[in-house]
Amino acid sequence: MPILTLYDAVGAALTEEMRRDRTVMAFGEGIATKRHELVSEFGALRVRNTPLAEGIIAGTAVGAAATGLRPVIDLLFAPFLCYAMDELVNSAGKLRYMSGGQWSFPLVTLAMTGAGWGVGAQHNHNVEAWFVHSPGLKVVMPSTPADAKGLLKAAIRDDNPVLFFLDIGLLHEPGEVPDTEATIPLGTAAVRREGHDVTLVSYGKTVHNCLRAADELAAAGVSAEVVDLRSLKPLDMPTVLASVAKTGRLVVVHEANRLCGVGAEIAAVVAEEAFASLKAPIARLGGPDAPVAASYPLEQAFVPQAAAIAAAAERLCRRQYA
Amino acid sequence: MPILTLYDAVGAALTEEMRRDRTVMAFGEGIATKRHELVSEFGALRVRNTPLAEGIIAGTAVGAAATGLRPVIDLLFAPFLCYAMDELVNSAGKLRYMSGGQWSFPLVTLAMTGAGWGVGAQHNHNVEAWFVHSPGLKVVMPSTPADAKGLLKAAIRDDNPVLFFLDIGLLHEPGEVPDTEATIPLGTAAVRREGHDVTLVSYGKTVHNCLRAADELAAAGVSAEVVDLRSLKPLDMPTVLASVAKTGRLVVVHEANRLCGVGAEIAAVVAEEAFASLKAPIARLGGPDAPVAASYPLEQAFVPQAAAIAAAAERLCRRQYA
Amino acid sequence: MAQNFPQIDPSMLLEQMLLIRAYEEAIVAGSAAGAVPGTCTSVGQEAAAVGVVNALAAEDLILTNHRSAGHLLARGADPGRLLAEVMGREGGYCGGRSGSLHIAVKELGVVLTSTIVGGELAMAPGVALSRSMLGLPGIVVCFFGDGAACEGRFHESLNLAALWNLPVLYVCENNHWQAFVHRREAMSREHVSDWAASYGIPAQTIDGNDVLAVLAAAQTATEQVRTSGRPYLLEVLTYRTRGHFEPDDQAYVDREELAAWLARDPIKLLGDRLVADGSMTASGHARLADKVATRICAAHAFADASPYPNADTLTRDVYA
Amino acid sequence: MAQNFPQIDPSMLLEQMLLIRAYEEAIVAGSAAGAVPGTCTSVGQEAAAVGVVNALAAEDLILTNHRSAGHLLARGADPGRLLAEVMGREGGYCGGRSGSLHIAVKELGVVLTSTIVGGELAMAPGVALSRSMLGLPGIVVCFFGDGAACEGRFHESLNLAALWNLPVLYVCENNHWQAFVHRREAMSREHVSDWAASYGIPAQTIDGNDVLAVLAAAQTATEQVRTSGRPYLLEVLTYRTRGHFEPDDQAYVDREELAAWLARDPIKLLGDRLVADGSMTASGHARLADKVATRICAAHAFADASPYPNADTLTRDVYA
Ligand SMILES: Cc1ncc(C[n+]2csc(CCOP(=O)(O)OP(=O)(O)O)c2C)c(N)n1
Ligand SMILES: Cc1ncc(C[n+]2csc(CCOP(=O)(O)OP(=O)(O)O)c2C)c(N)n1
Ligand SMILES: [Mg+2]
Ligand SMILES: [Mg+2]
Repeated sequence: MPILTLYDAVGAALTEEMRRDRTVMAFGEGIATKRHELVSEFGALRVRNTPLAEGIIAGTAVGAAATGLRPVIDLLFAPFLCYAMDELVNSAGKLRYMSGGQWSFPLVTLAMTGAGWGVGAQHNHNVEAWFVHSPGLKVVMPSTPADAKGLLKAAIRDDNPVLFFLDIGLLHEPGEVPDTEATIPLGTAAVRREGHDVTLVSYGKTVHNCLRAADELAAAGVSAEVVDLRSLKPLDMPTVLASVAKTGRLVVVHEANRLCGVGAEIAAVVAEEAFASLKAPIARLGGPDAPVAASYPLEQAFVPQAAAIAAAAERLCRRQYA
Repeated sequence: MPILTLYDAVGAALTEEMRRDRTVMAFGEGIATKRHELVSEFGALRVRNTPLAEGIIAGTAVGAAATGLRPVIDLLFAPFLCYAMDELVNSAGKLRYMSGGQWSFPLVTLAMTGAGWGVGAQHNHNVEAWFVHSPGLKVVMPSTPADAKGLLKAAIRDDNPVLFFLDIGLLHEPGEVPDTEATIPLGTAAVRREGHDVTLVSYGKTVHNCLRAADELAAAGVSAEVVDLRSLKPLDMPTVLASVAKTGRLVVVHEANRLCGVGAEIAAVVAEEAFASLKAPIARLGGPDAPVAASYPLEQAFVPQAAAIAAAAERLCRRQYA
Repeated sequence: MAQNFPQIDPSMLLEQMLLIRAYEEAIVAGSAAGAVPGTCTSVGQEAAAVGVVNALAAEDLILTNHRSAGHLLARGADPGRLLAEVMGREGGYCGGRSGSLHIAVKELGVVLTSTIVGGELAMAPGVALSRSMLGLPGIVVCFFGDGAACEGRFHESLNLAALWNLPVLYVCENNHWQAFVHRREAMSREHVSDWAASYGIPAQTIDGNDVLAVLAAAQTATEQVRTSGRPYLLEVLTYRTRGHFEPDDQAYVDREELAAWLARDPIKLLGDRLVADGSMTASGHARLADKVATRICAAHAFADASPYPNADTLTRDVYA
Repeated sequence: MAQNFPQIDPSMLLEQMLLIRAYEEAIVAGSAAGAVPGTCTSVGQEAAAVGVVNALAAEDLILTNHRSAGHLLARGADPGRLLAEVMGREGGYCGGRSGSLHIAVKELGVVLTSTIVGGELAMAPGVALSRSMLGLPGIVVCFFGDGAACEGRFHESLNLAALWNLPVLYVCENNHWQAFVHRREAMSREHVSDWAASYGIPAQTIDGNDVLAVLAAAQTATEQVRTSGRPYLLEVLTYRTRGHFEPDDQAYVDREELAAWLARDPIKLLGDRLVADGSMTASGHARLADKVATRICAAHAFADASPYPNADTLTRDVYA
């Protein structure tokens, strides 16, 4: 299989889908410059640079999606979504429902997120939970180049608005990517490693921290299962619940702020639906209630690292709970 | 004690704080028209109507707060916050931290939220969890006129940006309001009713549904404790945990969408920190993953009502869990 | 440049304005009685809606906002299904999900409606973009208020439409009010059309209470958008003669300003003119009013008979 | 109207521009070597920053954006503390929390900085409002790019400042680029100053590579804001001669356009002029360059010696 970075896997998905379907187009602040090969293949009308105005980029995508196109927009960094919230939340997320189902909004919004570039909280702020909380939107965040490609292809074909987050820290990591038509259905988690003592659930770059933690745990005699959510909405709770039913212990991990994050949702569902199988408290590791500093050591300290994950998991496994 | 509606309690708090502190001012789309008595007392410079542009209203408040004023802005309905997200989240919430503590942002943003007016999802969308998730912001949502007054006074005096949500369904409900200088510290929950079998935690209008549910439960022989959070950030988890330590059972209730809502956060903390005292799964009632319809029966069906709350609580109390 | 626009019978325009007025007054009455939810009525602004909409072709698409009854009725919407929508009934155009504030009617080309002020302006370029990318006929008309022109989206929308050559006719219904704020308190300039020039977009400000003037200007404007494929802005000066949202005591409204505009009521203006120039008799006028009243009566009957949505449809149509 | 502005020694302006250039080049070199994070440099735009900032009084307040090194250094910021900030060190002006993109320096009146394009424009009216409500002296200067002028906030900001009579000097550094997009692809008009007129705000577009022209225009502009208490917009035409963010190969940049602007490098322009008119010798010029190089050396030493923040301060200063 070809080896691509996550960034290039996104390009491959865009290329394939634009070939497949002439209604797919892409626009954003610099996408025609940075992905010039798309302009070469599909022309300057289907791949466009835009003015620096996230709101109208998103609004234009919403209007276009309702009336026959499948726009993919690049809003660059997740905090810039703040300028497009009305279009994404109030229009794309609601107008299908409020019109009694008259419209659908097949559009994909790309945004980079998370630590890895050392430029501070106005570029690095994981806001994916906002969109999970808001109705009518789907939310995806891959942890590998192959998933990025397969999920983006599925997102482009989906008739709903999809927020597609790219973890900055993974953007230039290479990985095997199928050059086939393989799509990955939104809403399916992947079990990255099987285990029976404790379940580690995560998404994005912290999946890899969980895998490293699982290695450390294995060395300490603890068998950890690692679940990569991939889609945050729809959320594949059956896979999580099945894993917890087996292990009886859960550690939820993400980089986003802990308070009201996706981890809270998962913990809450498990505390409701898998209570009887829980042998220990649910541990939750996430960013503190703080913006992210630019300074490298602080940026890194913000992210749950393998050692902390392993320690939390071991605590759940070693201690006896009444 | 005087009897005021929640709307008028807000007016009373504004009046008292503007008298106390000449740096407090208020502006928004129509606040000078709708609260004309404030203009009469404090003049047209301190109480202003604005252009119809939420972003610049919030941005202006942020700039003014950093440099000596204490603005209170009225952004009308919660979904309109979408136009002010950058100013609230990226500026007010982050620039103190990112500047190494050089600035503080004492500003209060008022927004109405929730069911009660039958005008649909672009006016009725409970987004308070977004701001709990975002760093550097405080979030308040009172359930009584007295709390609205005391909390708003505290919010105006607080040196941090505070999102202050007014539940539309409660806006015109009257209640006793002290005419004294009483402030209520942000971050203190109130135990509205004591009980020992199950804890019902909520905020805003669904507190009253919980109280009604507690009545129904009492009739069925179940003693429910009702905790009104009042502040969503800081969140008074010690009060919640103390209650769960006593009852061993928890039902979390809110009108906001269930996914990644404040209820998820509470359930997750309890599942982590009070695991040993839990006798039953944590039940969570919240809005479905749907926009709110304008149609009255659908608007009502969206909100967790007393009967559903009582049923959930009773289930936890009656069933045996391994 | 003289154009040959289709002849439109002025009495039809009068009938449409009467229908809109009667519809809004039925809502006002129903809402005072507690039987109908409050709405943002278009009373006083009927000529703006009727003049513009009658200049459109069947394939043209409309985006509108919270004050949309005039646009919808002029486009041929059924008052019964509209009223049912306002009342939150299953028989409404959006199954009662919208209520009055975001009614869209796909079958009439009323494509997207947002009650977030500025929402319609944000979506309009995209609707025009799909026309141009897919080679579909029709131009896009976006109605918005003077308040919406204060939102930055207005500018972003004009800039993009100008830059990308999008066939959008922007129609600003400058009705002097932005809810409870007078436009004087909110706009540093008198006219919204002034801004169009700063994007190289042609624009015109016209008397919005003279339906024939609006129609003529809109015919010229739509023709220009159609042939140039580029945006145009029409500012229609009118007045919101009722409150922002029913009920509203209008205590904050300047009595003289209101009286001056009431004296130029668009329905009265056209009615007087048609009677004066002999093209309509007083009894012909009365017959139109009767016809309209009958339709509104039927509309009420339809809406009243339409059931509320069933609670088990609460989450229908969230996702495609 | 002739004004008596304080005399400013052009060689001081040259020295400031040299300092900015040397500082940016040190960052470029450090960043190529992997020792310093990348930044948005102001190379080529030094005259804009130096000309405007030298027209300000001590009590004036500045808001700026991601491309702020020129503004900060012209205002007297210590290059060592700036570099330490860029390198994420505790000794930086913001304790390393900001990095290069949002540096604020309260002690110099650089009050609020946002790397969200448009953020500075949104906050500027509020800073001016607090001046006017509290009776404090000083005007507010808000630097922003041509890209920021495409965000709706630009318009909302101008409208409010005009409406509320706020003493804001808006300074648009039109450097032809909005990251990887040329302004031609993003703006339906040539000049940002055209928009000011549509708010009744006086404006001027000037050659931004001639520091004396910028200074003169800025002195007139600040004076006008100070006496009128109302906004003014100065558009400073210049060019981003390096990439958007280091490193950047500029493969997308038109070679001829770049070459034309490089030929008008602001430092060369002023240096040549001062030598030509005899007010500076070549060796005097070289001495300035040496002095500046020494300061940058010291700055590097300071920044290198400054420790990284301790991880236990991760949540310091989130809340007041
Ligand atoms: C973003 C947003 N802000 C505020 C409101 C509340 N609101 C609804 S209509 C309205 C006035 C709109 O004024 P204008 O655009 O002139 O339209 P008009 O009502 O006069 O027809 C306001 C403030 C809203 N719906 N959306
Ligand atoms: C809201 C927002 N969108 C996009 C960006 C990414 N970005 C950073 S600087 C920049 C270009 C800004 O152009 P301009 O305002 O002209 O300033 P310049 O960089 O030319 O000085 C972009 C797109 C951002 N920081 N904020
Ligand atoms: Mg209006
Ligand atoms: Mg620029």
